[in-house]
Amino acid sequence: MESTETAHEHPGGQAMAGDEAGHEESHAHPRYMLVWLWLALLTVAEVAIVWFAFLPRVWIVVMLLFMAVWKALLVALYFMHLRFEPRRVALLAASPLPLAVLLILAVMMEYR
Amino acid sequence: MAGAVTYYAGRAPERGLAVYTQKVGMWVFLASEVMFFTSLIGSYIILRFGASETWPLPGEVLNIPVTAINTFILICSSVTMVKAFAAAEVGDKRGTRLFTLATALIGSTFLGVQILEYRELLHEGFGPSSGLYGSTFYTMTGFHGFHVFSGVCCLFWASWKAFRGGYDNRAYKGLEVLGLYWHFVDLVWIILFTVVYLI
Amino acid sequence: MATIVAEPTGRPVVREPHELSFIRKYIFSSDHKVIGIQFLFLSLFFLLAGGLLAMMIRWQLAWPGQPMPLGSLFPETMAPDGIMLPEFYNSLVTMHGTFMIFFAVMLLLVGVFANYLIPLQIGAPDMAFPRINMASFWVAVPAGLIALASFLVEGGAAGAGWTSYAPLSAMPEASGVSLGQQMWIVSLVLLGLSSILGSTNYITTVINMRAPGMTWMRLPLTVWALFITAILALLSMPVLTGAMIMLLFDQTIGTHFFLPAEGGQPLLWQHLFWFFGHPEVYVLILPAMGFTSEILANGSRKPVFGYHAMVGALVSIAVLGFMVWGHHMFQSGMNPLLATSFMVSTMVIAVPSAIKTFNWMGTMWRGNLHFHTPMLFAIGFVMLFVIGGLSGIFMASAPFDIFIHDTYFIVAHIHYVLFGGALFGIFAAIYYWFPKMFGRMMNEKLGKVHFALTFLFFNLVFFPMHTQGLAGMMRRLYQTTGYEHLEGLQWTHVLITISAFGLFLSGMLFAVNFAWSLFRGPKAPANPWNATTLEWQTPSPPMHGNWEEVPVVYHGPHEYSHPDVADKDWLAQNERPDVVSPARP
Amino acid sequence: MKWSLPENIATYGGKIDAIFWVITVVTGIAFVLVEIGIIWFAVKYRRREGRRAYYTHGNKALEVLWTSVPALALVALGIYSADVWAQIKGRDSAPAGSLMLGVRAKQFEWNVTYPGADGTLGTSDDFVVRNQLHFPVNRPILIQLESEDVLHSFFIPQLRVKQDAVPGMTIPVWFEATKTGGYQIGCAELCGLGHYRMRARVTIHEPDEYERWHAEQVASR
Repeated sequence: MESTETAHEHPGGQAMAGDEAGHEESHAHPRYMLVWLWLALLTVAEVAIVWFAFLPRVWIVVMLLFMAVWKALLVALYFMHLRFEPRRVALLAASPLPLAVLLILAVMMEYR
Repeated sequence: MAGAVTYYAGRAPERGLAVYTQKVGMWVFLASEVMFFTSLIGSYIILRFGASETWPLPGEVLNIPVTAINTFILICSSVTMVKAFAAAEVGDKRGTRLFTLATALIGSTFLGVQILEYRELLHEGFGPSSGLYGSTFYTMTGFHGFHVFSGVCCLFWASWKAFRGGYDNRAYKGLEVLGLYWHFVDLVWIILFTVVYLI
Repeated sequence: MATIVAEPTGRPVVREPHELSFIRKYIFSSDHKVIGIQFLFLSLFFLLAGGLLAMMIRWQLAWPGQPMPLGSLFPETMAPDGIMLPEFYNSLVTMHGTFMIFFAVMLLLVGVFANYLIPLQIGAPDMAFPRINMASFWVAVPAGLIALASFLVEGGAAGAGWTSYAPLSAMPEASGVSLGQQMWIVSLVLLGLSSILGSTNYITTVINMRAPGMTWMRLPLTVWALFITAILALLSMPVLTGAMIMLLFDQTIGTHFFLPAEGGQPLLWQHLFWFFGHPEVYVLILPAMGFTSEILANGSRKPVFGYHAMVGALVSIAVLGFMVWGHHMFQSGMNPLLATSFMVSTMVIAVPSAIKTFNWMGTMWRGNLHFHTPMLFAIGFVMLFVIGGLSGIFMASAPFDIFIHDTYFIVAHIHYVLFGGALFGIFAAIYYWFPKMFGRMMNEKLGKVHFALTFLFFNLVFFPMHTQGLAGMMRRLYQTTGYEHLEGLQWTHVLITISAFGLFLSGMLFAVNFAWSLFRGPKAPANPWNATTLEWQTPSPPMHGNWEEVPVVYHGPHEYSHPDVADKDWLAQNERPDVVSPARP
Repeated sequence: MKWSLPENIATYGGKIDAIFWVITVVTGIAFVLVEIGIIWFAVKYRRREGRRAYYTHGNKALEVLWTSVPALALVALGIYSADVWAQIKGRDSAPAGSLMLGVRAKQFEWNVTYPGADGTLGTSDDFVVRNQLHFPVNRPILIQLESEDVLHSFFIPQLRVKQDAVPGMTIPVWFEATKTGGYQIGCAELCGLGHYRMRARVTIHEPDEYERWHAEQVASR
């Protein structure tokens, strides 16, 4: 990802004064327009793959899932600033995902 | 441990996460939202997995180009949202006003397109009782739409606050927290669009 | 030995500048203590209501077809001539479970004590989001009212069991209940919302609002338990909400999620329900475990045995609790391979409960036991929870579960865990924290009588149900006569019912004690139990904002009989190290 | 008096009952130890003036011990149970040559489908008998369990068999009786207002007697 180089060091994780005001997590902003461009391109690519359907269906599904995760990560990491937050916030954000996967996979076993 | 007491004293409250409380709260709430959408999207995936032979192919029922444009619209609203926050953070009140209102309006556009899409589909006879496809489609997109609607309401309220100069480089947390919610809704839509419309 | 890192000074608490109006102070209050007490009255009301429904169920089971006392008060649609109809019986069973699980025990444990105790025990002036906290109460109230009102609508209240298995719950033509079932769903969706709002608050508060020095490993076990509980509720409740919405749509707008005629999957409901339901089981027991740990330490005048293991057990229950839901579905037609993996994970989750039990015994070992009423209930909790935990192993074994699934053995098990466990923990907690909440002591003598009678009648009611289950008695039967393999067992129903009336009456003793003490109890000192945690270091009841000055924490949570302290057998968490008189030179 | 499990007439019933007794002994020991321990501690360490509790935060060795012992016991029990489970309810656990019958539950009756004269289920000469399940002793029976409306649960206590009937699914249930006689099917899953009276007769015949009954039924239709 080209936009990563704009990600500056984030001071979070230390010096939490507990002060209500002030810049607790001031960081230079990533290039939002670049992220936006990527999201738009990926959306176009997704639709194109489905529209022309020149690949076997399994491949299409795999690629679509890959791109969906990619887009979701872009939003989470840059728009939701997870890249610039302390690691523990990202952990908190990701904590329900294993449960979600477990639930879906387990119930899918009913059809096996 | 026994016998030894280590003494500690400090002034600030202990903080488990080095971010402000409202943001922690929003992330915690979003964790529960993930599970809510898991139950809806998961049911869709499971039911579809069990009835894969009879499931309609992408584009057969739903209109992909219109929704692709709508997806793009929602992505744009995320960008304006994040711009609004960035403007507030540097104290650019004009930018904050502009981008907050823009986000609210673009979000409303998304909702409008979705309502038109529903009307079209219902007109074609594809309703919530049209098999499992209809059941899952309307429940998932409906509840996503409900979340967008709630977000739009908050955004209009935030715009009103921004126009009254409520956000600046010392008071931007509300905008950031609202932004987190808004991006989450966008993120869910990205997944939904792929899973429901394209696959 | 001890070093002071910095000058211990607390922060002054920001106070409301003016007096609040009555409405803002007692009705739409955002003070966590008031909200906790509001939840207390709401949930005790539902405890009483659920108990009354249980009495009616018991009457029918002991004397099927006999008119109930005061039965003539019921309308024709419920009990013509005072004789209960089967559909009314199903509603009673369903609503008894719903009231008790969702509105009594869950609200008592989480609504009352998480609200009341978390800020006080971690040294915070209030919750992280006081107004969201208020909203969480005022969403729970209509939820309760809707559930109550569903008895009055046409078709009666929901009758598909508290688990509301689809498709019975989704097909009004099969259950005979239409609006009642929908009201049940709406009520629980609202309650789920309340619970999610509350959990968000509790988790955030514990993470970010702890007083200076209140590190994770100095948190009282009650707070740990409530914190883990909140995580469980936060991640499981929304799944129920999603499932409920699908069920509601199946009934109202013609979707087919759980209706097999159009390809829907009834087992999907069970999976979603129990994905919520099993964490919910732990939501209903973990806080009681926390109370018990703390009260046992206080009564034994000893630190909790194996604090770290206790915390570890709580955390591992939280993780494993999400991986075992399928053990409720062994006989449901679930894929047998899936059942095998759920069986093994279920066996593993029994281990943390065993750890806790042994650590409770370790806490009592070589203590100096004070048998105040909370302590009695805490000991009762351990004794009965052990039975509930061990009987769980029978049904965790899928092959034996073939026989006892959906029998009275399960009914016995759930009541040993939820009444013998959770409710004993709740009684312990109410007797223990009542002085803090209302500034008055509860009557000790009456409390001890309440304990003795409850313990006796509880066992008389629920222990024989194990035997009934082993004889093969199915649950949720309107009457158990007519089955050859159950002949000669009717007298056990009579015994249970008479004991159940006794249990209800001993509950009334509690109600009398509660009401009397509220107005006439002797004034409580700030720290009547010589306890160590922070809430006892502020007046009873605490003022708005909880503290004159935010406390600074120096010690672990349960420092009783510390050898460095000579003149008393407890060391408050916020006692300044330089004022503690050392016993050793 | 009925203080324990009802009479067992199933070939695999012994395995189920054995699990019951194993668990009863294991949990019984734990139960007695814990309850006696609590009462003993309560008496022995009751409050006395001038005595001080022993200040300790725990004992690592002891805690490891009482974590690992239950863990080992429970995992062993899990593996033991998994084996029996696979024999009784595994996907293809039904013995070859089982007699196939169909049971279709609906509010509030059990409809049993028998093969007609050709002896195979699923052909046009099958016949249905309401609330009457007949089968021969000492022969594995494989039931195709279905439901018409809501969940029901097929429960014959003496045969140690219980299986939910789920609409939209056909679930195989097998068992083999070791004794003739008359028993009952009960419904173990709440299925509506008639749940309590959803019973059916079970008659287990000698093989030749079953053939006779079957022939009579075929002839009368």
